[in-house]
Amino acid sequence: MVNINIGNADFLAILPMIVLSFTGIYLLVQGVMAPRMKKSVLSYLGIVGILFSIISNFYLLTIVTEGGQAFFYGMIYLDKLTIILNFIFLVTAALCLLLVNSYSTQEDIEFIEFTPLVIFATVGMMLMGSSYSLMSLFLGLETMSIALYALAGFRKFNRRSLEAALKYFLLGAFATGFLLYGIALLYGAAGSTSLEAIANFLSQNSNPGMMATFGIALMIIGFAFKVALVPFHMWTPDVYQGAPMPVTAFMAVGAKAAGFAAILRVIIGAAGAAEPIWSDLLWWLTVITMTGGNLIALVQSDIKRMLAYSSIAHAGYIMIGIVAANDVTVSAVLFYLIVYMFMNIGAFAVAGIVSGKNERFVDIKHYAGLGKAQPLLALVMTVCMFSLAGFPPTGGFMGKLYIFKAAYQSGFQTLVIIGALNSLLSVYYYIRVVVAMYFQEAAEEQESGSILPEVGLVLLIALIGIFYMGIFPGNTLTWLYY
Amino acid sequence: MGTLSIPLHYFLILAAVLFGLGVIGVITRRNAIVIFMSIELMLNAVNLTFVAFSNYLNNVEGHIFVFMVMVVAAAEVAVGLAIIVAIFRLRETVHVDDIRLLKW
Amino acid sequence: MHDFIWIIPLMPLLGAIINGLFGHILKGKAGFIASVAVLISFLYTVRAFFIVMDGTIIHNELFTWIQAGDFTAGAAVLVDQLSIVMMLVVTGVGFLIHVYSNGYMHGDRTVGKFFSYLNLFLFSMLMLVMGDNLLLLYLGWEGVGVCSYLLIGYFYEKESASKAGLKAFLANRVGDFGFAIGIFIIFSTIGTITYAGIEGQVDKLMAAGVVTSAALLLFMGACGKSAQFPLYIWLPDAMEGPTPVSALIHAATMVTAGVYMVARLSFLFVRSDVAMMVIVIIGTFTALFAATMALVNNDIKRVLAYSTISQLGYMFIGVGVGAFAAGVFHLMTHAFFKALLFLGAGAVMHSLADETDIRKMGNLYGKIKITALTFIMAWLAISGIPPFSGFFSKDEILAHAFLYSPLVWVFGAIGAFLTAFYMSRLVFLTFFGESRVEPEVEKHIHENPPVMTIPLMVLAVLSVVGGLIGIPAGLAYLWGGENHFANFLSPVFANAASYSEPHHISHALEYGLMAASILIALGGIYLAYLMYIKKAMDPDAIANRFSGAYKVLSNKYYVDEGVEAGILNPIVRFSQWLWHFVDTRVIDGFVNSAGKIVWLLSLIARRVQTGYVQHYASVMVVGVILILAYYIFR
Amino acid sequence: MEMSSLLNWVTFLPALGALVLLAIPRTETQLVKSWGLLVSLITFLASIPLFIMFDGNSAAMQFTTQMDWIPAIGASYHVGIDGLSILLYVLTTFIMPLAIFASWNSITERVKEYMIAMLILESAMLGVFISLDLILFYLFWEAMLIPMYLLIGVWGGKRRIYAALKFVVYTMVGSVLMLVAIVFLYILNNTYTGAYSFDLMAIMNLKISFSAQIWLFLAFALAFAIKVPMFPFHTWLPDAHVEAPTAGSVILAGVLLKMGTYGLLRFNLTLFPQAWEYFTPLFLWLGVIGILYGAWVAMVQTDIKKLVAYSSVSHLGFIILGMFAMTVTSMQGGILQMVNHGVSSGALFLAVGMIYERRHTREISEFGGVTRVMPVFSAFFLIICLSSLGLPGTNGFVGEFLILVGSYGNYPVFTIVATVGIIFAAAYLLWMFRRVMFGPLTEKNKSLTDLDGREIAIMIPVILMIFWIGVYPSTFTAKTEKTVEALIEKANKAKAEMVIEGRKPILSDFLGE
Repeated sequence: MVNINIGNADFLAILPMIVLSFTGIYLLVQGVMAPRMKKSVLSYLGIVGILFSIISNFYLLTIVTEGGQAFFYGMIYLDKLTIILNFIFLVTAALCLLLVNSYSTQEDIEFIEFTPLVIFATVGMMLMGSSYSLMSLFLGLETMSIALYALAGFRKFNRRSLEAALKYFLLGAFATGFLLYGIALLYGAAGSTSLEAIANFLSQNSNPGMMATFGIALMIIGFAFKVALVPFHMWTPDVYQGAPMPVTAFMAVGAKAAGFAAILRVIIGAAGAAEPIWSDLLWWLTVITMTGGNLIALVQSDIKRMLAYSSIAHAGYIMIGIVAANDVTVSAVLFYLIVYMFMNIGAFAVAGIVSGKNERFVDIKHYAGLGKAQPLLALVMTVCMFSLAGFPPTGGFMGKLYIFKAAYQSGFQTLVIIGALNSLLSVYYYIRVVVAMYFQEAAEEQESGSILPEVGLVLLIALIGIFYMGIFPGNTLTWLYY
Repeated sequence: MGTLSIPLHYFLILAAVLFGLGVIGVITRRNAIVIFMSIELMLNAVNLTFVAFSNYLNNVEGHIFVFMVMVVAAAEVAVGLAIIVAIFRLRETVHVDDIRLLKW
Repeated sequence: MHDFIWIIPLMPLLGAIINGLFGHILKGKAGFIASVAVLISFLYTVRAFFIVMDGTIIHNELFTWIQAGDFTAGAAVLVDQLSIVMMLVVTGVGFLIHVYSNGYMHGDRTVGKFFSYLNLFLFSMLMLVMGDNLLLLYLGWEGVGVCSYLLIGYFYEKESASKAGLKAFLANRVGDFGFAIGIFIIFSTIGTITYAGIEGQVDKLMAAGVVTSAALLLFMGACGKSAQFPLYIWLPDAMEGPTPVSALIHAATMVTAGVYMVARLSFLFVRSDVAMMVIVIIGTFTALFAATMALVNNDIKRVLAYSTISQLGYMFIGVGVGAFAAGVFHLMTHAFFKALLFLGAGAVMHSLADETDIRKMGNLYGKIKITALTFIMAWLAISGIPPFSGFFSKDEILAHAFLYSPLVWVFGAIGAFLTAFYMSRLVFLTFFGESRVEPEVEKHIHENPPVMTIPLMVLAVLSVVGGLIGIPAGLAYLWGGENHFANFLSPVFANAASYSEPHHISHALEYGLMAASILIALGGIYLAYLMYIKKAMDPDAIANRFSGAYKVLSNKYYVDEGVEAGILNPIVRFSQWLWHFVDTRVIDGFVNSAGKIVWLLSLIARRVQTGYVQHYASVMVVGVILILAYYIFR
Repeated sequence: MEMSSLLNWVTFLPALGALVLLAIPRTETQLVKSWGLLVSLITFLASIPLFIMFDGNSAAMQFTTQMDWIPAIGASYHVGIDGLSILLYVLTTFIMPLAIFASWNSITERVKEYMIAMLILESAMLGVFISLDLILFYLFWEAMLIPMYLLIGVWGGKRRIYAALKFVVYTMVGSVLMLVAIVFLYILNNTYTGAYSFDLMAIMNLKISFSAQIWLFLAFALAFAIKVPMFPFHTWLPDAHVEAPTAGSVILAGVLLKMGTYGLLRFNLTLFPQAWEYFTPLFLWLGVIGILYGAWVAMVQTDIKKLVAYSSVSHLGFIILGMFAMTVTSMQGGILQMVNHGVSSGALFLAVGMIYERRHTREISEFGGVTRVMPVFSAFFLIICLSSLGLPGTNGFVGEFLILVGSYGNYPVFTIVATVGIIFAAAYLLWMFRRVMFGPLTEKNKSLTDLDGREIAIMIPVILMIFWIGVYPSTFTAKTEKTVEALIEKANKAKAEMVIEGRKPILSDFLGE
């Protein structure tokens, strides 16, 4: 009998996930068992669970070894990258949950299962972030995706939400098929699904044969879908527009960050040695994504679709960091992801409030005169827009600067120039929102939602995050270096 | 149990063909449920590949992976059909071409 | 030492500032303050004159004005014989004109502003003549240009006056363009722009072969300022300004700045025969050209304006042939009698309710006796009748011109004849013959107040006596047998004289030329007498016979219209084209179209998002196929 | 107070003032306006000791402070002032109070945001002139963009949004490429010296290959050429000026345009001397074309502000000529002309603003005979026009003459063509002056009132500055003398190397060298 020794060190490694899963299950049960309970309490409990998970994540920080260590026989890998990724996912989930209550009061429908689904999706993301084998990666990916399919269609009696869910589901499953086929081929070539084995296999034989190449290519396609690189981005605008606002925010930030976590783990981590195979491909995907995302965003009038295309464009900017693939890549990508989180959460929070009952006011012209009507909201939105556009004092600029610096170092000057020109192009549609808010008068009187304290907290965190990363990027950067 | 008499690439080619059929099914068919069935077909093609490799490599990881895939596929079916049922209840159609509110 | 010298230019400046700031409060007294300021600077000029008389040249530097890299220009004053003569003329005549203006501008609404500009003009003119380097000359140059712009356009309510002012400034600016390039050439070749410095290294200029171009460009500046052909077009229109302005600026001082510059840089001009020849040619041509136009003009001030251009032509002939002293001498005498003529004309206009058309005057001799008498003296002086000053100065120039080339003397003589004729025509039509004045104007023709007539009388004396100090050697057996004026200026032109061989005039030739010029003058007067007094020849008949020539002359050779059509309109049209086509259509077009292209692209790209799940899936599959194909064929 | 800390104080005082403004309630417009004026006045007064204590005969950076800002990437807060920036620094503090005081009555709605934007703009502009770290420079450069954009966009005229957007996009195009160049320099510096640093002083003594210099020079030059604006990139200026409020135009003409020329000197000349030499003929051509083009197009304008805007294109063409002629005299003239243009054009816009406040139109045809009803204004406006067309005795002449006399030595042909420009300068200014101020008084202008105390208080310092520089310019030229000499001597050394490498400047055969 082979004795499998999984000691408590292994469980310690995945402590945050465990805590979160228990919270999720508890909430599910609580929701069903005591229907009389006020629905908003559920999300507060969820947030408490997340806080506990963050505390355990801090604890992990103390015990993490320098180079990182594999647990569960090479299924889970715990290193600083995992912990940082956990932070990103947990903070995103917490911020989205904060938004839920104001959204649910606005739409006056109960959200019992919402919080558990969000929490399970976060568990999936954390699993992806800490995966050391393709199997755990696949499991994490699917847990997240399925939870998100359900979340996307959460407003059962709204045609748009259901259509979004259907499209997301069909295309998601379709893309997972490709990913799986890639994993299978790679497994065939490398002989094992553990990333370490794959890394050794690829580093040994420089020309790994057609099967491995196809494997890597198909996996890239699967990730490209998840991270919404052009031409696999088609689902993003429709799903973001259809899904409820907090879900869109969660998808835009959480799912994308998880996608990049997977890319960091697999492409940079495992397939680092096979760079000549995927470098050119990713180079082209990045260019098309940035240009396509920015180009279409120019003509968007719906704020959610515009933010969808803007997230596609930003995926392109992050990919510049990935394409650079040198020692600075990981910290540059992480820095950008953090700033990306603050920017988008802030933007979506404001969009949520302005959109009013069942998301009527989502056109940019509905933002006219916001500067006068709600100066605070307008200020946050302006800061987010300037940060998304990449103006200096904001984090967005610093994020782009590091990404450009990383790309420069490994000789991708043309990519940086295209990136710079794209961010110039993006200035137009970001500034258009600012123009609407400050320079144009409100067409007709539209009652915009009142700002609940939680949403105020989210706005504040977003604001502080953007400026802190903008003016003192040094400390976050040193913290990221490992 | 001796080595497999059928060479590996036979399986791979079969799996590739199945996968291709699944993809064509997704693109051509109009009914949501049929699309979903062709996606399942693609997943099974992948399972076949896994089993083939696992046997060829003589290690068990492939088989385990197949189990994982099946579990996930089941979960997916549950959620997917729930969505399709919800749409049908609201729109009395699962014809994908009618579900076209979100565009441009 | 001699720090007092700075008082001369600063007093008018002080006067200008006081009148400028408090003009509207001072009202009447502004004229008094201005005149006192000029008087003080005149007295100090006289004091400086005595110092310079006994040979010491005053040079005093207040501070370094501009210093950058190796270019330095000090705010320094050099008062030698040449500048003291000019200063005497400027402050002397300037003072008389200030006194005259008190009367003439009596009752004007913004008299403070007028006297402030007048004083500012005197300050600029004094800086021009007293400066010790080209940059101060340029300062004075543009300063007087601005003051003439302001004073010509003084009656700004009149469209024509403000247009004339602008025309004057732009014509001057064209001249200044040449002047500036001249300074650049000199500076870049020898590194200094002070007169002494240039004189010292003038052979370095010769070596660099730039003397001619520098001289010609500087002369271009002189043409602009002294209204020589082709830049004379602004002077006739400058008559729009008040008459004292015309007298001071467009007769006595500013227009002579060009002659002063050529005289001051005599050592430079002399070294380029080409430049000297050009000066003579332009001087002669302008003298004749302007005289012809003066023949037919009926506006009293415009006739005098053309006569000024013509006399300036003579001065340039003088300096052109190398007789710098003669040129400056004619400049001085011209200042006296031309100022007198203008002031006289002003007095006539003043008493005839600003009537300028001589065809509506006549027989005024009896009514305004003092003005008439002084006017007649000036007329005799300008026509070159001995012993009046005009004879001596013009004859001196013609004598030297004869030596230079007899042809120049011939043209000069014709010019002198025409001058005598049109001046006599002017005098006869204005003061003699039957009165053509409208009855109600005639009723209250009155003699002008003493404040206007006294300056006339003083100028009349000067016009008569002025010539004596420059009597040519031949006649000067009474006063020690040599030309006092020429001797006085000789040290300034020593360098020029030493370079070009001094040509001596035999006494016999001198007397012959003198006799000839007297005859010409008398002939001119007699011809005018026949036409306008005795009516032996009817001027209108002649005009009809030569109607073509008459029309051309009366329209001033259509030069103004030519310039308008030939130069100004094409530039304006070209700029219009530049603005509308290049700026808006090309550059902005390019920018906006770039924006539109991007917009169109994104509209197309947007269409890809059809909303059908099938399309999304198929796009993905196309992506997959492309990638796999890429890997297969890589 | 030690000088370098004073420099920091003066730079960030306006920004602090803006923060304090946040506390003042929006309704207290009078308090807001006077606070803004007070802050800008204090900043100006505090900048005067900087000017006085600045040691004219040393070319080194003075009052420098160097602190770590982002150690991770080697960006440091490194500021200092030398001959190039001292004059422009004090010019900025001099113009701001005038601009704020000029917009006393014309700005009525959102006064608080207006004042905050103005004060932040001042801090950003001051920062640009003193920053010696590439990233810090870029930060201030972009930070200056936002308030200016708001000034034009919110308080501007009818087509303000188009003009503001055009202004931002034009500048962004340039500055984005500059960012790329900065990062490239950063990498280059790292490869040579191993240290990660954006410090200008470190990058200055870097040996950059000729081909790299070419591209970097072009990237920087594009950003600055748009700002100057040089000939082909100037079309944003007239729109921005016409639509901007009076104070916006004053600052835009007074200071923002100088950042282009200052940048060319601070970065293009010091960092890439060989590329500078290589591109000199091209820039001389563009400069001279700018002079004539600006003058001619200005002549036919019907809108006074557009006329003055195009005149700025012409004036800055002179400055470009002065800079690229590479003699101490012409460079000194160029720098002084930057200050002169700041004063003269700033004053022109103030004057135009005053008559615009009264008649709410800028069409020249609408005016006529205004001197009759506004004599005091007419006097001031005349002096400003004369200073702008370079009348000796005023500031314009000193700068222009030095440029021309300095550049004649090296490039006679260009100088002669440029000197033609002074004729047209007189033409378009005095032609406009005649049509507006002289001529018969039209009916509509009868009711115009002359300048009040406030407006006269604005005009007097400007007139004093015009005559001070005109009569005694050495107070200013003495400050820049040594820096310019050091700059040119360093450039000539680089030129010598270039000759050895046998490289001829672009278009040099057109030059008839």
